[in-house]
Amino acid sequence: MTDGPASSAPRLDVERLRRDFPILAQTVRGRKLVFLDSGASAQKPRQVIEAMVRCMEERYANVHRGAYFLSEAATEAYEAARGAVARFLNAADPREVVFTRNSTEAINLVAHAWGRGVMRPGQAVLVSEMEHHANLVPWQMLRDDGRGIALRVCRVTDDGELDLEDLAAKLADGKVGLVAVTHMSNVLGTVTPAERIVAMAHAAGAKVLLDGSQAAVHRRVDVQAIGADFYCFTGHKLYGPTGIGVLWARLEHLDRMPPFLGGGDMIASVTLERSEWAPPPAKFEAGTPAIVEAVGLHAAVDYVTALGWPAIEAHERALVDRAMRRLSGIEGLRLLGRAQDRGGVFSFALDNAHPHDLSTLLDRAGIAVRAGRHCAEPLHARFGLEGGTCRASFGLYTTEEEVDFLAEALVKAREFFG
Amino acid sequence: MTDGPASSAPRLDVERLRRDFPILAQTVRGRKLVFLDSGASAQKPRQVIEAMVRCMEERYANVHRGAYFLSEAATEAYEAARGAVARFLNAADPREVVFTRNSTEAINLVAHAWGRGVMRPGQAVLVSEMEHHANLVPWQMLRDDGRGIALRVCRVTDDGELDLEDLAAKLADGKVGLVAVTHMSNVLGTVTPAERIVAMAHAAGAKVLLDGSQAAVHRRVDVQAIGADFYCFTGHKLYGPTGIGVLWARLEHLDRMPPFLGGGDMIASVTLERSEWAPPPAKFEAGTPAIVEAVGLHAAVDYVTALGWPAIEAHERALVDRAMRRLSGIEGLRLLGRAQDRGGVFSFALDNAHPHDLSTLLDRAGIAVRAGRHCAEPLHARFGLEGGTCRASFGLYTTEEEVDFLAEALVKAREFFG
Amino acid sequence: MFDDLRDLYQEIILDHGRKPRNFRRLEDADLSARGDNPLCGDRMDLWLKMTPDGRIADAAFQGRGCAISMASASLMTETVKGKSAEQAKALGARFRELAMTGACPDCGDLAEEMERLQPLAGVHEFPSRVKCATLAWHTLNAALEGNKEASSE
Amino acid sequence: MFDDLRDLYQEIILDHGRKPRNFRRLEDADLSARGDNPLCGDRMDLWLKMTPDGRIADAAFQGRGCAISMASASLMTETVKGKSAEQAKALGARFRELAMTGACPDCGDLAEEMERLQPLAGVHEFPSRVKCATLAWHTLNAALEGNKEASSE
Ligand SMILES: Cc1ncc(COP(=O)(O)O)c(C=O)c1O
Ligand SMILES: Cc1ncc(COP(=O)(O)O)c(C=O)c1O
Repeated sequence: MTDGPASSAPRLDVERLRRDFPILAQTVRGRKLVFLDSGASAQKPRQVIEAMVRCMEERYANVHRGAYFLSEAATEAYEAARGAVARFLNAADPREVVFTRNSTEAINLVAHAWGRGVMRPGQAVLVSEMEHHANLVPWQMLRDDGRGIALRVCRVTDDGELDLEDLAAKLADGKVGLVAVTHMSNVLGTVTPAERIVAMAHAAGAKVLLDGSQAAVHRRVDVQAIGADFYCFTGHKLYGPTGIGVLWARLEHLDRMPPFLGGGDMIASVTLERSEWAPPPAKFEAGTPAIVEAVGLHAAVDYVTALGWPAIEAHERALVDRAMRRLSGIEGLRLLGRAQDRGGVFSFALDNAHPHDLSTLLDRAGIAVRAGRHCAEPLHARFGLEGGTCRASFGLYTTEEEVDFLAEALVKAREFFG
Repeated sequence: MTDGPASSAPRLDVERLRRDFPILAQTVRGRKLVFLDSGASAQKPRQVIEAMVRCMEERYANVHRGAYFLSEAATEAYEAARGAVARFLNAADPREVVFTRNSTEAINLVAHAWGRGVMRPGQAVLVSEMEHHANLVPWQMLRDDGRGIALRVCRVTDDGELDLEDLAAKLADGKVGLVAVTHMSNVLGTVTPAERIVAMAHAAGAKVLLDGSQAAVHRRVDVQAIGADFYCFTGHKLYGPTGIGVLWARLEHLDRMPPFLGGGDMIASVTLERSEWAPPPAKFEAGTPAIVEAVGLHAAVDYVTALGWPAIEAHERALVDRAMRRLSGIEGLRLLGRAQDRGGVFSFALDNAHPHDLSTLLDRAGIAVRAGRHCAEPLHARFGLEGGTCRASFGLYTTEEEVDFLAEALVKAREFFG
Repeated sequence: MFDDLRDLYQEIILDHGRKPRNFRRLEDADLSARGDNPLCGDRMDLWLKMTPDGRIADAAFQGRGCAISMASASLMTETVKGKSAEQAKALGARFRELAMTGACPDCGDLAEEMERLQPLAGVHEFPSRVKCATLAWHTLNAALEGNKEASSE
Repeated sequence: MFDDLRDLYQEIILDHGRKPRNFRRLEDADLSARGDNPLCGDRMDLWLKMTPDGRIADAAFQGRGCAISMASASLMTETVKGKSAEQAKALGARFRELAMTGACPDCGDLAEEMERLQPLAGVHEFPSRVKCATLAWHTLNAALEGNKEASSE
């Protein structure tokens, strides 16, 4: 042990781990690639790619269905992935982990099976102004489905934090059945106070779904400590494959929910007249699942876990501090969101350049940022930025030099547009 | 040109193409692997694996969202996959191709968006006794949803063919809004007369969904020639990745259908009050799609197309003839289904062995077959085989020697159980 | 070709599989349960007749399934007769260990009973078949605890 | 750092982007349409005033978008004035080709007009930006055909 927190904190060896990501070594239009769009989707380390290849080259067959060697091996690998995700979220039981295509499908699953199957007319769903469309549109569709379920929207403060007074006010009449809010904004970087939200919601008789699509990448998540009812994240943002996401829910909730999709593997018995559902999680996994992708997600979870959350979080804090300092100093640049607790996602607008023009410019410098409204139109409207913003988002492999390079490029871009 | 159809028919070089499938080279419990479960899920050629690896190592980013190089490249690859699938099915327009997780999700999508969104109370869905649960359970759920939509079931003949008289009778009152039947049975191998079904259904005012999960692997499919309204298949059975499937539907139908899942990428605009949907296919692809898997599916489609349907179909005919001859001769073996038009899927039961015991035995000989009811419980009940069957199903890489080996093993297995 | 499978399919298993003992309905049963293995389609009904002091006086079953599940149910009904509910449950726990690992180091106190169940130990090499062997015991537990349904899922 | 982008962002583009011409509402318009690029959030309203013999007497627009889309709309309104509906549509078809390929081999008959639109040719190197340049022309087509909505999706 050394003697101070600063020196004892584990550090990420970023230069070394970058070698795990083959894609980062390339040049783009003659410039070194500076990939700052991990918030949209992260790159994949070779450990993930290799796990998928091994699965397809050595141990592949359909799962849950065959009593022969390959199928048993594939089933074991698939269920081991479920176990790994359960540990990753500190779930009480692997049966609480349902594999979906992505976060979007996980939330739609809850909107159907809980929203239409368990909630009652007169109840409301409470979302916030900073939701990704994935956590807004399914609830609008539920509201418009003629079942008498209302939709409420919690305000966001000018600093880009959840307005907890407004939350309390909107919970007060006890009609909210479900609070569905993001655990980290994909635009503002804001990390929301999950434990407090859960405590407030539970006190008002509401369940809580947390959209962890961003949070699970940047923070250690403990669903039991948070006390959530539903939690979801998406594989491709966690350095894992596309085509796989996770819904975690308390077993008692999954038991109460009717199934969402019908088909093979989700039934206990089928006659032409009726079907009996299998117990969770099978009940919610109709058809052949994303087997190879589950194996890849397992490798991704292992990869992140092996690096260790203290090191990952320290690295991210350093990047966030650097970005705050460098970006705040740029004339004519408006930064969206100044939350106390924030992760490595920064959205901004230049006073003399449209975000699309800016991102084209940055692309020429090899810098990949995203331009638009980042699937959060209402939030952009809230801040009067209907035209959108540019967003830089960081990953494990992001370096402080890249942050500096972005800042320099922004200064030059402003000159360019004069 | 040579002078006769026999000699001019292209042949598959099976020994050579087997080298494309790394997994087939292994031994299982000390025996050479004889993989006869392609009907559950097929193995992947290295061309598919390599396409996925290249995507993740060289050209990966989220699609449709970034105006930078990698995202443009990924979007191009994703949309090129859509184009390849459209050509594979001879669709009129790539916008008719919707990517789903698998066939199961494709059918559920239709059950929600067409069944709940377009069909009217008093109408019926007509399935058959030989449906996979994927094409039965979603319709049962629709029937039980309180919308006044009935479910009818077309009989199967003792030979395992669709009973077309019964089909006509059940269409006669004009109340059937949708006929949803398999294009090839995953138990009986029966290929159903798609064009005739479509003609009969259309004459009776019904639309037609064909479940092509098996058919698309064994036959060239031309959705325009068939005249279908909806067609689906699943990537993992077509030598492609898990986590991706396809719904094809006529554009005019997709235009009429409300969306199924809500989220990012499927909307034209979102305010807190309401959302406007994007045009198809985006309307039906909420959230980050299975990008890498779409690229892999593209490679799979190319692989099959390069081998050529005439050669693939000739190979399959040879295997089917061989299997019919060899399996029919085994004492005490009951073969399910004797359809005129059939593909390489054989389900059978031994008189002195339960299918699970039999499959365990065969596994010891290195033979992978599936035991159970193959997600077709009603069909097994129809044939009085509630205990299930064993199923051997063939792929591109299946050899006549493997068929012979299976037949010999079955003879010995019957002796074993005495 | 299948010689090495004689470990799993010992003659006694095949025999109990073909001619299961206690394969009948107990009309005056005190306890009963239905067991299901949705994956295989195995299904069984189990009936128990209890003595006044809480021992299993008679056990019988009916159902369909593979040789392993039928033999396991057959052997179970033979083995649990005369046992108290506690003893039968303890035996079931040990048997599940045997079926999963092939061994049961702590089985000293139930050595004799475990000896009779030993022919099923070979199933541990076949992960997807373990449930066939344990279904009967899950169903027994359910019956003893007053549940009507058991599943080996 | 960005010198090679002067091809795309020529001074004339930046100028029209910053100070779009004909950026106003036409109160007495004969035709109008709204154009949307849902991906970018670009949106514009286009108004046309026609002469009795079917030529475009005046064209004006309002909206929001990037420099490319504003400049393209601005240049378009300047270029189509005095054109018949057919001519304007033909021009639009050529422009879309220019924006997608960077060249327009068949543009001989419209050489003069295409010359004015040439500054936008650089967009063809940026696949995701082509739609920004063509949105105005899609909207023009919609207006001329009596549709109220256009989308560059
Ligand atoms: C005829 C048929 N339909 C549907 C399915 C379901 O396919 P998936 O599990 O990929 O959704 C299958 C295969 O399992 C099948 O054989
Ligand atoms: C906060 C948040 N929620 C939901 C999503 C949707 O994730 P996916 O597209 O993988 O379903 C995203 C990312 O796009 C996100 O950032």
